[in-house]
Formats: sequence, structure tokens, C-alpha cells
Amino acid sequence: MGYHIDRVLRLHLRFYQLLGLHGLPLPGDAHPSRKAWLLQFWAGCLLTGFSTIAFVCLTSDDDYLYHDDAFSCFNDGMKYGFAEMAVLSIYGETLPGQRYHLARFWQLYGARTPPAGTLRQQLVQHRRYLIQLYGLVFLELVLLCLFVSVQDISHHILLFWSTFQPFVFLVHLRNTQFLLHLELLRQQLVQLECELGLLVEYSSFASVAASFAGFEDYLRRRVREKQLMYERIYELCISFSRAFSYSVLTVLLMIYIRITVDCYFLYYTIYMSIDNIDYYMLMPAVMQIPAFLYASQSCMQMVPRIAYQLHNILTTSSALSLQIQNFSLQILHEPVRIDCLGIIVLDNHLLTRIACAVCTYIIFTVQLMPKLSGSSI
Amino acid sequence: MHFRNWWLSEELASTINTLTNLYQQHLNPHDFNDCLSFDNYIIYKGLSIWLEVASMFVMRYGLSPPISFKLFLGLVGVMAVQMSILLIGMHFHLAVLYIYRSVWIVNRELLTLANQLRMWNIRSSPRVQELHCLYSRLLGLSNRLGALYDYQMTLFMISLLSVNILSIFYMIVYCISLKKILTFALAINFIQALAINLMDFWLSIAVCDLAERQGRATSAILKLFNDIPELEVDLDRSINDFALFCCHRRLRFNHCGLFYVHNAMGFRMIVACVLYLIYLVQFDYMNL
Amino acid sequence: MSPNSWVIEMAAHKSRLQVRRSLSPHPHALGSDAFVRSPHAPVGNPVFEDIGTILSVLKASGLLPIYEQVSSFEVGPPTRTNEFYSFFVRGVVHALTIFNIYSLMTPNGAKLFISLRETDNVNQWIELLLCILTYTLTVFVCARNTKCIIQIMNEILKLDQEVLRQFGVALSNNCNFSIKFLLLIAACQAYIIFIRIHVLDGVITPTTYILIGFYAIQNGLTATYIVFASALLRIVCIRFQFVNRLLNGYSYAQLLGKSRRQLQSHMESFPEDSLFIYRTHNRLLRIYKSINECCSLIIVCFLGYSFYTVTTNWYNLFVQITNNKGVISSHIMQWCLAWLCLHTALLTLLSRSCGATTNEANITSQILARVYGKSKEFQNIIDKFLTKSIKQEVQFTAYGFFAIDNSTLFKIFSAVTTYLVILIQFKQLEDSKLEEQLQETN
Amino acid sequence: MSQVTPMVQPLLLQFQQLFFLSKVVGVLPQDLTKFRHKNVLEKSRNGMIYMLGMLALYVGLYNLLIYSFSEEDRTLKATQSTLTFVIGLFLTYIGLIMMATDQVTALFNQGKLGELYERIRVVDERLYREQCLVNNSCIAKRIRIMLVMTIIFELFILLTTYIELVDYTQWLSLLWMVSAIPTFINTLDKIWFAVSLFALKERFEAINATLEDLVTEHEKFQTWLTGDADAPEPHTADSSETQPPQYDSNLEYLYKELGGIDIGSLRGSGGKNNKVAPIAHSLNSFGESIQTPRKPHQPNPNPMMNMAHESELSNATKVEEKLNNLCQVHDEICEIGKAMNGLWSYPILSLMAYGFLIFTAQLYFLYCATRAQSIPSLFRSAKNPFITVIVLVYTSGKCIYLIYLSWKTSLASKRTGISLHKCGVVADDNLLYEIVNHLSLKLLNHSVDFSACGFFTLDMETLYGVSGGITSYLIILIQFNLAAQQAKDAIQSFNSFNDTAGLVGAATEFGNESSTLYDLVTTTMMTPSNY
Repeated sequence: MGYHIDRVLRLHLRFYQLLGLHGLPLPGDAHPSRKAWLLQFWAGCLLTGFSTIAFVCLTSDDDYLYHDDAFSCFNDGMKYGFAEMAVLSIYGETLPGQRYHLARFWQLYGARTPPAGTLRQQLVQHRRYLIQLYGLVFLELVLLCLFVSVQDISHHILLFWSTFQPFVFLVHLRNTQFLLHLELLRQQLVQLECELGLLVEYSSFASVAASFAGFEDYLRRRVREKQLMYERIYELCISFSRAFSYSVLTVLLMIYIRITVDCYFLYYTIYMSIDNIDYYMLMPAVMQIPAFLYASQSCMQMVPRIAYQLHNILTTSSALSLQIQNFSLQILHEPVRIDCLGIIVLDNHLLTRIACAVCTYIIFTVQLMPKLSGSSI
Repeated sequence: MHFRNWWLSEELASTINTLTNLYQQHLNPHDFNDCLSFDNYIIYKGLSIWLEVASMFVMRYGLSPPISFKLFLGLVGVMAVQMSILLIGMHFHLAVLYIYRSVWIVNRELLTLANQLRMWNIRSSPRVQELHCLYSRLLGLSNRLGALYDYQMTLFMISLLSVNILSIFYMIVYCISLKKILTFALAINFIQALAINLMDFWLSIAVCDLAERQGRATSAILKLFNDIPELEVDLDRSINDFALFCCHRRLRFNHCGLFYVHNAMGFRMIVACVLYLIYLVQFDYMNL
Repeated sequence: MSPNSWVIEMAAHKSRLQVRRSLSPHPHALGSDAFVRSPHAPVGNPVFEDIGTILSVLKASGLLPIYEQVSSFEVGPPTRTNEFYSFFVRGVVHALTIFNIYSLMTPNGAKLFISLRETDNVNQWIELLLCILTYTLTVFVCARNTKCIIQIMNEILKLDQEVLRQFGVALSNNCNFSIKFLLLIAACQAYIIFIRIHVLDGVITPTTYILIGFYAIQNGLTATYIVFASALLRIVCIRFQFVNRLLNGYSYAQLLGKSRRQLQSHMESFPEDSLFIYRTHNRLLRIYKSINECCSLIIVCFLGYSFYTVTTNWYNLFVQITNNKGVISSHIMQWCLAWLCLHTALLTLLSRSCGATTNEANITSQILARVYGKSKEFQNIIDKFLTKSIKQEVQFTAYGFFAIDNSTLFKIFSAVTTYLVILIQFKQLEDSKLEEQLQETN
Repeated sequence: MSQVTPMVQPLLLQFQQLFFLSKVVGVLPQDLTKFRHKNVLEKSRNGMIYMLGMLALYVGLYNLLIYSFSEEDRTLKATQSTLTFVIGLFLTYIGLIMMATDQVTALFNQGKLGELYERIRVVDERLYREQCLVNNSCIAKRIRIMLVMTIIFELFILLTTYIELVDYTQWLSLLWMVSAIPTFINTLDKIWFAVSLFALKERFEAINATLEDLVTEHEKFQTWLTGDADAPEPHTADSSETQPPQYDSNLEYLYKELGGIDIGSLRGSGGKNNKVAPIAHSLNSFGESIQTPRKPHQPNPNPMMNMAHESELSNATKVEEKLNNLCQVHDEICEIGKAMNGLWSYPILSLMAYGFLIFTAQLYFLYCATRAQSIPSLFRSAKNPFITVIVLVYTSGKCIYLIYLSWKTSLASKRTGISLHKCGVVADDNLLYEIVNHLSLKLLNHSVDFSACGFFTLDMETLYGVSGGITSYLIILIQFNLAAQQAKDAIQSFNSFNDTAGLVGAATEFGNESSTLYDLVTTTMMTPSNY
């Protein structure tokens, strides 16, 4: 793996390796193959651990689930089930079959970019990701501490949260991992756009003041380089969506299901007047989806901007305009489009849909509640 | 909303300035006289603003008991806030209308160019290049505008819709459930307020839709260049560039990525409103 | 396109025609004209002869202008007497509408309502009002679009003229479905009137007769207008098909078997044909757009109206089937079924014709992509069109609200289910309220 | 590798067992002996008669089955809420309808099917002439796997249901075996479709692979040409080195001139992304690419020209023919895909409707069974959750596999344009650029999208709408059921309040569901033009 990444990324990738989320040896590791095998093994262990937890929770008649009425029990079960699905897909993707694409992603990325020099530069470069990651984790921890301190722990709550919280942490960290990759992708796109902008300036400048023999040819070659860059960025996007295809879907599903179910419990606790404030724990989950969607949308928004810059280049020779047409056709052929398995495009429009769906589900549950509690098995 | 407005004010100023000097540079030579829909929409917009204000007055005086001083102060405050909101909306729409008009002028230029090429067979003209860069600058402006106003406009639309739903709902509750007899003045108040709200909402959609249709017309007009025999090579090339550009960037108004604003969107919004209204009525119906 | 650019385009287009005539003196022009004149002069309008019945109906009802036929390829504006006639008819229509609304307010209008439940009455009120609104709007829009429609006809005729001159092909448009639909509409309306009058009990005042009759006429005329619109669309669709067939002659499949010589001789006529094809395509698109602009408001109203009618009729059927009294009145069943078949047929016709036309318009670029451009100029000719038709799919939109094509039926029926469920809930609400009142009385 | 033999062997060679099987159960009417000898599908009257006989037989048996099991339903009608009964009545015949649709369409298309495979064979020959080989061998494997899985599923469902839930005391219960026939035949028909679709996908991938090979070969050629192995990878190497030195003085001059402008532009764009590192990057890369004169001076500024004979991509005229042919073949494959979609459109539509309804109904009956309500006898498999799961997996697997496959195929067909552009970019040559532009314009207009009668496209985005629809209908059914139950046990206003509220919720979901359908349709309209 002949690529090099800067220190910040290295640190965080180590972190993900520790959680078994990043199944690749970092560059510069001693004997990478053994490292890879170790990582797989570790991922397998974690997977089995989580699965056993989920299985126990789903089967045992101790009240991991809320057993007072059938519907709430069903909801809790659904939460666990989807969490298990998410974990399965996550660790399934660290196994060799999917790992190829991830490796390709990092290879392409590392080959693309010279790492920024100083640590501060790196921090500035990745600040979006860092802010999101640490903000979310910090919020989660604070809420957890608040919860533990304020809430008087009953048996059910203890069991439930002690088993369910690891899933939540894992899934949210996976989500931040998506954020990391998307952020890198976005950086590439932004850089491409800026360079195109420079080319635009040159061309305009040359058209007014100083043009010289062969400037057109030089510009054309520049455009060609940009074309290659775009091609590689597209490859990045493809490999990202292949590497994380299933887990994107399942992670989003799990968070979504959790939000709906917890909203139901929120209403339920108010309705049954139980003093239980665990629905404050919902906050980070609510923050997660918009963060991810916003990142992906900011990636997808860059493409038309690039086309815009591209067409702003003043063309005087036919060769250059031919190149530019070629580039725009290429952009038409290779739209950077982030969707989970092609099922749905991940942009803010999805956000409105999700909100509307959650409202609907809440309405159902609110109306079903008295009946089901009346006629529980 | 105001905060964001203030926050981005200098960006806004720069945008407006670019728009104006764009006009001074390129568009002033052309006459705007026969751009009818532009004038109509300007008139509608101003009318709707005044009507809003008037209807607010009428509502307040129609509903409220004889005015005390505090109440009056409160009224004035509310009115001021609403006025400012409306004015922000109006700014956005005026800007959109200006963009629309310049795009319209670009289209007209293209049309005349096409006809010239067809009638007196001139085989080359530099106009297309200029129009192309003009169009691209317009697009850039429209994007900046959208980025400037997105939150305000989203809030604006949402508030309008919710006001409509709630007002109808309360009206129905008032006159059916509470078995109150509906006085004529009240009905008039309510209906005019509702109508004016709807009109304002629909204007805010129709303006964007107008601009968008104009943008689509550009690429449709570019098709007219197809059937002109033996064009100059570079003219042909620039036309192709223009066409590719049009199919990459289209003139669309997207409010913070949540939704594009055009007629279909407005239609869907209104359908959703009707649905929610019906549910509200049902809840109310069975609570009796 | 915005109307003003449209005007410019029209002017340009006319001048272009003259230019073409002056530039290219057609040796066979006279002969072709003679050939054109001779068969068609007695028959009359070659294009619109097979939708003549619809045209006559609409003309008689003042929805269409009674245009003069200048030549066999041009129609002129109506004469003054005919204009006056149309004005008069419209005035009568509006008067009748006002009279109807007035008489609906009066108690003997209330006899029209069959069911007792208030939800149903509300439904029928909304239905009646929608029908009246639709028809009035149709009349208004038609009165406004007189010139536009004549322009469309002229465009189509000019197109035929050119096709005839270039290829000697007189395009036939098989719009025979229009007559069938006319018959269907008339039959359904008559049947509905009959059932209505049969169901009504007590003494029937002439105002009631006028009410019912005018109601039926409104429905029938609106439906007829929809059929007319779809017939126009069919005509345009056939033109598109002609263009596509012309283009298809140059695609790979035809060229596979041939030798290079034949290929040369085959392809050499491509450039001017391509010019003609592009121009025709542009003009067809323009016609299509203008038809869309003319009809879209009416179509929106009609869609809303028929959607509501279909919903209420399904709802009535549902009520009739599931009411506990066990008595199912056959009249209402027949009535609902008549409505359902009428409106479903119309919706299907509209969506199918729109879908077919849109499909034909969009498939042209795909066919062109199949043309094998051997040499450089052919490639340029092809590229010119393809570049400008990327992502430029045209749609027949209902006033920009939604696109009308084959999937519209699907959407409409999903929406029908939605509102059906809502109506059923209202019914259940009322039943529960009745039960409560009964319990309270006991 | 079957195509290495000069004569391309037809695709149908792989279809042997599938054809025999489907011939026996009467899915396809084509002639058996002709197929065995010449590997062609030809229409035959005997096959048609046989197939009609089979169809009639199935219909008769199925009706007999329904009749023999219907006395339980009479009791059901007495006891049960009308809703369940109506649903059962409505869904009883849908399997039969589906089977009939398949067989009748197969009858009508028996001629066209042969032509289809003939066209595919022609395409194979043309591909072979372009030296891109298609490997048919894995298709036979696929067919076997699918057959085995189908039979396993069917037998499992059938036997478990029979043993568990049917009282096999009286001989009439043997008729239960008939209930498996429609799904089995339908699955066979769909296997034909799926495998042919897969074959098309392979053709597309073969085209892409040839284009990619061109690219890689050319890249190797370039690296060999530029000759320095220490360059990390070819692109940056040649881009930085093919830049002739005589520009550099002017460039530095230009760069100095533009420095102010650049800084200004950066500040100006600071509002958008205020001084992020990428801009610094761009400056760096630009700067270092500016200061290239220290690099060894290349004898030839543009390596493409003189070493043309090495790589295939580097002389345009030779490669133009190949690219043209590939594009034509691509178009032909797209046409075949459309034709195939046309042949199978009604069966697919019926399959989708069937899957949707059965999925919902099965879940609903499962709910009823858990609430100890009696359910229609034909859906007795819903009494056992495990069998239900198997049934659901089987039914949804069919639908989803078809959708997934068609999605993959359209992706592969879009992929071609991408690899074409790679070719164009790697060998930058004006002539080639013109060709590539022309062809990619054509490729943009080759659309292969599979739709079910134009109602909805077979796309992954359909899954979103369908799943939303299933959940909403399910919830509505359950709520109606609850309402009916509570209407049965004596009611007071509180319950009616609740169930009406539930119905309101149901209606909400309905509205959203229709709106999701709305969005679905709009998105499917937008998908060709998403950007």
C-alpha cells in the first residue's frame, strides 16, 4: 500500500481499527498481512459478542424488553433486531470481500493528495469532521452522565441501557466514519473546483492582457489533468458507496427505527405518567442523520459547481473547447451520486420524508396505544 | 431570520451590486417594455403586500374589543414584525423577478439571432459567446440569492401554510362545533384574509416557477439553431457549449436543499395542507 | 416558452417559410399543389375531417370558433355572425349556470340529493359545484384561446403542406376513437338522466328538468372537450411518428446488409433530410407546447373533477354494499357504474394519448443516436441535435402541477384510495355518533 | 471460455435443463426436438395444444382445491369479520391469474422469444469479431442454482404446510399439492427472464472490460514510454513532464502577474469556504507544477505522436472503427433489453402485484392467527410463523432479485460511457476526442430501463415506495381489524373514539404513502437526469 496519510487521519483510523470498524492495516505498519488478519479476528470477536448480547436480550424473559404490554415489547424487540442487523452488516463489511473497495478508496486518496504539512493545517483541513465527531461523542457522553445521575435506575432501565448503549455507540461511530470518508471526498471536490476557478482566471486574464503562443495548449493540458482528477474522484465515490453499501442502509434504518420507537416511548411515558427521562438519550441520534445527509449533500452539490466553473473557461481554440466538451460529457456520464444501494438518494429531501414518516408512525402508535394496552396478551 | 438577514447583509449588498452593474453593462441597451409578465408580477407583489397589511388591520379591528392602549401597542409590534417578514419575502421575489427579466432578454436575443441567421444568411456572430457568459453570470447570481435567502424563505412559506391551515380549522370549529352563528363581517374578514394569504403564497411560488420556465425555454430556443444549414464552426461550437452548460446548470431555486420551488412543489404542498386540514377536522369531529 | 418570445418565433417562422419558398424554387411545387387541391377541395379540411363531428359539436356549443377555411391548408378567423353566435351561446351558458346555482339554493334543488347522510350531501354539493366550475372555466378558457387554437390548426396544416411537398405523403390521422367516445359520453349521460328522473319522486317541476339536463350537458361538453384535446394530441403524435420513421431509415439496422456503395447512395440524402427533420421536430414541439398551454387549465380542472367523482362513486358503491339494511338500490348501483365507466374511460384516453405523444417526442434523440455517422459532417449534424437534447425531455404537464402520462392513472387511483378511506372514516364517525345519541335517548 | 471456438456457440446451449423442465410443466410451447438439435426456439402447434391442456388442467385442479377446502371458509364467513373474508376471497385467485398471465403471454410470444435469442447470438458474433469474449459457462451454473433453490423452497413450504396444518386423513387433502403449482410455474418463467437479463448484463460488462483493457494497455505503454519508474503513477508523471519547458518563462511571468488576482480570488471566495486548506493545496500543486524546469528535459513534448504504433489507442483511425462497432453493439443490446422487457412486461406486472398483495396478506393473516382468529384455508401457512417467514423470503426474493438484476444491468450499460471517456482521456488526441464526444453523446441516449407496463420502472427506488406501501396497508388492515373486533365486543364511545383516531392515523399514512408514490414517480422521472 504505497500511500501516506497525515497524522490526524492516522489517529482516527487507529481509533476505528480499535473498534474493528476499519479493517485495513495502516500504511507503515509492520507486516500488514498479519495485521489485517488480526483486525479481522478482532472484528469477528466483536461481532459474536454483540450478536450474543442481542440474542440474549431478545430471548430471555428477564425484562430486557419492556414487558408491560405487547406493543411496547414489540417495539423494543424491533430496536434490538435492527441494531443487530446494523452490527452484522458493519462487521460483515470489514471482512475481506468488501475490504477491497475500502483499500482502493484509501489508495486513491493517498495517491491523490500530498498530506498537509503542519498539524495545525491538518486540523484546519479536517475541522468539519473533527467538530462533528467530537461534538456528537461529547454530547452523547454528557447526556449519559446526566441520565445516570438524575434517573433513579430501575431494573429494567439498568438492563436495557447497559445492553443497548453499546449498539448505539457503535452505530454512531460508524456513522462518523461515513462522515470522515464523505468529508475527504468533499475536500477533493472543493479542491478540484478551486483549481478550475484558477484556470478560469488565467483564461480570462490571458484573453484580456497576456496571451502567448501555446497558452491554449497549456490550458488544454491543464483541463485534461482536471479531467483525470475528476475521474479519480468518481472512482473514490464509487468505492465508497461499494465499501459501505449495506451498512449505510442499515445504520440509517437503525437510527430511524430507534428515533421512532423512542418517540413512541416518550409519549407512552407521558401517557402512563411514568417518571423516566431516558428519551433525552435520543438527542444524539436525532443529530446523527442530518449530519450524514448534510455531508453527502454537500458532496453532491459540488458537481454542478464544477461544471459551472468548467464552462466559464473562455475558449478560443477548437482543441480547448473540444476538451471542455469532453469534460462536461464526462461529468454527465459520471455524476457523483451518493445513494444507499440505489434505493434512495441521500440528500436533504430525504430529511423531510423521514420527518414526515416519523410523524405518521407516532400518530399510529399514539392511537394504537390504549387499544393494545387494553388487549395485551 | 432577521439575524441571518443581518448576518449576510454585506454579501447581499455585493450580490445586488453585481446584479445592478450587470444591468448597466449588458442589459440597458435593450428595452424592457414588452416584458409583460414581469410588470404584472411586480404589480401583483406590491398589491399583495398592501393587501396583507390592510387585511391585518381589518382582522385586528374586526376581532378585537375596543382598543386599549396596551393592546394597540401589542398590535403595532406584531404588525411591525409581520411587515418586516413580508418585506424580506418581497426583496427575494423582486430579485428573482429581475433575474427572470434578464434571462428573458437573453432568450429574446437568442431568438432574434436565430431568425437573423435564418433569414439573411449570416454565418457567424460573436453574440452567442457574450450571451453565454451573461447567462452563466445570471446563474451564479441566482445561486447566491438562493443561498442568501433560503432559511428566510423556508420559514416564510411554512408560516404562510400553517397560518392558512389553522385559520380554516379554527373557522370551522368556530362556526360548526361551537354552533356559533357566523356574522357576515366576520366571514368577510376571514375570507379576505385567507384569500390574501393564499395569493401571497402562490405568488411566491409562481415567481420562481416563472423564472424556471424561462430557463427551460433557453435550452428549447437553442434547439432552433439545429436546422440552420452550414453554420460557422466556432459559432456552432459555442452554441454546443451553451447547450451543454444549460443541461448542466438549470435555473432552479432550491431552499436549503429541502425542496425545489416550482408549481409541482406548490401543488404538493397544498395537497398536504388539505390532508392535514381533514385530519384536524376529524379529530375535532370525534372530540365532540 | 414565454408568450412574447412565442410571438417573435411565429413571425420568424412565417418569414422563414417565405424564405424557403423563394430560396428553393420547387419544380414540382405547382404539380403538388394541384395534386393537393384536387382531392381535398370538395371534402374540405383534410386534417380535421375525421374529428369533424367533435368539431361540429364544440362549434355548436360555442367552445370552438367557427372558423372559415381559406385554403385547403389554412383556416381563417371566424366571420362576425359566427363570432356573435359563439358569444351568444356563451352568454346563455353563463346565464344558465347562474340560474342553476340559484335554483340549487332553493329547496326543490335539494330533492336531487338521494342519500340522507350529511357527508354524502356534502359530497354531492362539492361534486355539483366542481362540475359547474369546470364547465364555466372551460367556456372562459376557450373564449380566451380562440386565436391560439386557430394558430395551432394553421401550424398543423402548414406542416402537412410541407410534408406533402417534400415527400408527397399525405399524413392520415386515425382519430376514429373520437366518435366512439362521443357516443359513449352521450349514452352515459342519457342513461344517468333517465335514472335520475326515475329515482326522483313527487312532482317534478320544469326547473328540476332544466337542472338535470343542464348538468348532463355540462358534463358531456367538458368530456367532449377532453376528447378533442386528446384527438389533437393524437394528431401531433402521428406527426412525430412520421418524423421518427423518416429518421429510422438511416439507423444501423437498415444499413447492416448493404454494401459501401449502397451505403453512400443511401446516406447522401441525409443532410437535407436531417435539416427538414430538425425543423419539423422543433415546430412539432412548439405545437405540442401551445396545445399544452391552451388545454392545461381545463385539464387540471377536469382531472380534479373526475377524481372527485370517481371517489364519491366508489364510496357510494361501498356504502350500498356494506349497509346493514341489506337493501341495495339497483338505481344507485347503475348510476355509479355509469359514472365510473365514463370517467375511467376518459382518464385512460387522456393519459394514454399524452403518454404516447410524449414518448414519441422524446424517442427521437434515441433514434438519432442510432444513426451511423461515418464521416465528419454527419457526426457534426448528429451531435448538433444530440447535444441540445440532453436532459431536455418534454412533458405534458397539467399547468406545471404534475406530468400527465401513463403513470398518471396509477397516481390518481392511489389518491382515490386515500380519500376513500377518509370518507369511510367520516361515515363511521357518523354511525358512532348516531349510536351515542341512541344510547343517550334510551 | 466457450467463445474461443471460432463459431460462437448460442446462448441457448446453456438453457437445456431449464427448457426441458419448463417444457414438461408447460411454461413454454416451443418445439422440443428442434431445440435439442439446433438449439433454436421455434413455435410448434403441438406444444401449444399441450400447454393449453396443462393450463386447463391446472385451472380445473385449482378450482377443485378451492372447492374442497371451502367448507371451512363457510364457517369462517359465519364467525369472522367480513374484512378477512373479503381479503381471502379476493386473494384466492390471484396466484391462478398470475400463472395464467405467464402462460398466455408465453403462448403469444413463442415466436418472438426465438428471435430474441437469435439476436443475442448475432450480438455475440459481433462481439467476438471485436475480440471481446463473453463467458456463457456460468449461466448454466446459475440456472441450476436457481432451479434447486426454487424446488427446495417450494417443497419445503408445501410439505411443512401439509404435515403441520392440513389434516391428511381424508384423501381430498392430497389436493393441497396443487396449491404449489402456480408459484412454481411463475418462478420458472421468471428464471427465464432473469437468466436472459443476466446474459445481457454480461454482454455489457464484456464491452466495458474491453474498453478498460484498452486503457490499461495504453497506460502501461505510457509508463514504459516516459520511462522513469520512480514516478509514483503515470498520470501525474506524464502530465507534469509532457509540459514543454519553453512555456515556463511565460508561465512564471503569468503566475507573477496573476498572483494578485489569485489572492484576491481567494479572499473573494473566502465567504464561501473561508481559506480551507484545499486552496492551499491547489496553490501548492500548481506552484510545483509550475517549477518543473528542473525536471529532465523531454526530447518530445507530446509522446503520443511518434510512438503511435505501440498502443492501440494511440492511432485514432484504427481505434475509431472498434469504438464505433462497440457502440453499435451496445445499442443493439439495449434494443434487445427493451424487447425482452416488452415480452415480459405483463408477467412482471402481475408478479409485482402478486408479491405486494401476498406479502401484505400473509403478514395480516399472521397477525390474525396470533390473535386466534380464523383465517381463510388457503392461507393456512400463516398459522405457523416459521413457514410464513419462509414464504415471505421466497416471494420477496423473486421480486427483489428481478429488480436488483435490472438495476445492475442498467448500471452496467451506463458504465460503458465512463470507460469510453477513460479511453478518451488517457490518450489525449484531438481526433480521438472528437470520436469520443460523438460516441458518448450517442451512449447518453442509449437508454435501457426496465419498466412494468410503464407504471413504474424496475429500479431500486421502487423498493422504497413498495415497502412504504406494504407497511401502510398492513397498519390500515390491522386497524380495521381492531375496529371490527371492538365493534364486536360491546362498545362505548371511548373505543369508537380510539378506532376512529386509528383510522385517522391510517389515513395519514395513506396520504403519505400516496405522496411517497408521488415522490417515487417523480424521482423515477428524475433518475435519468439527476445532477
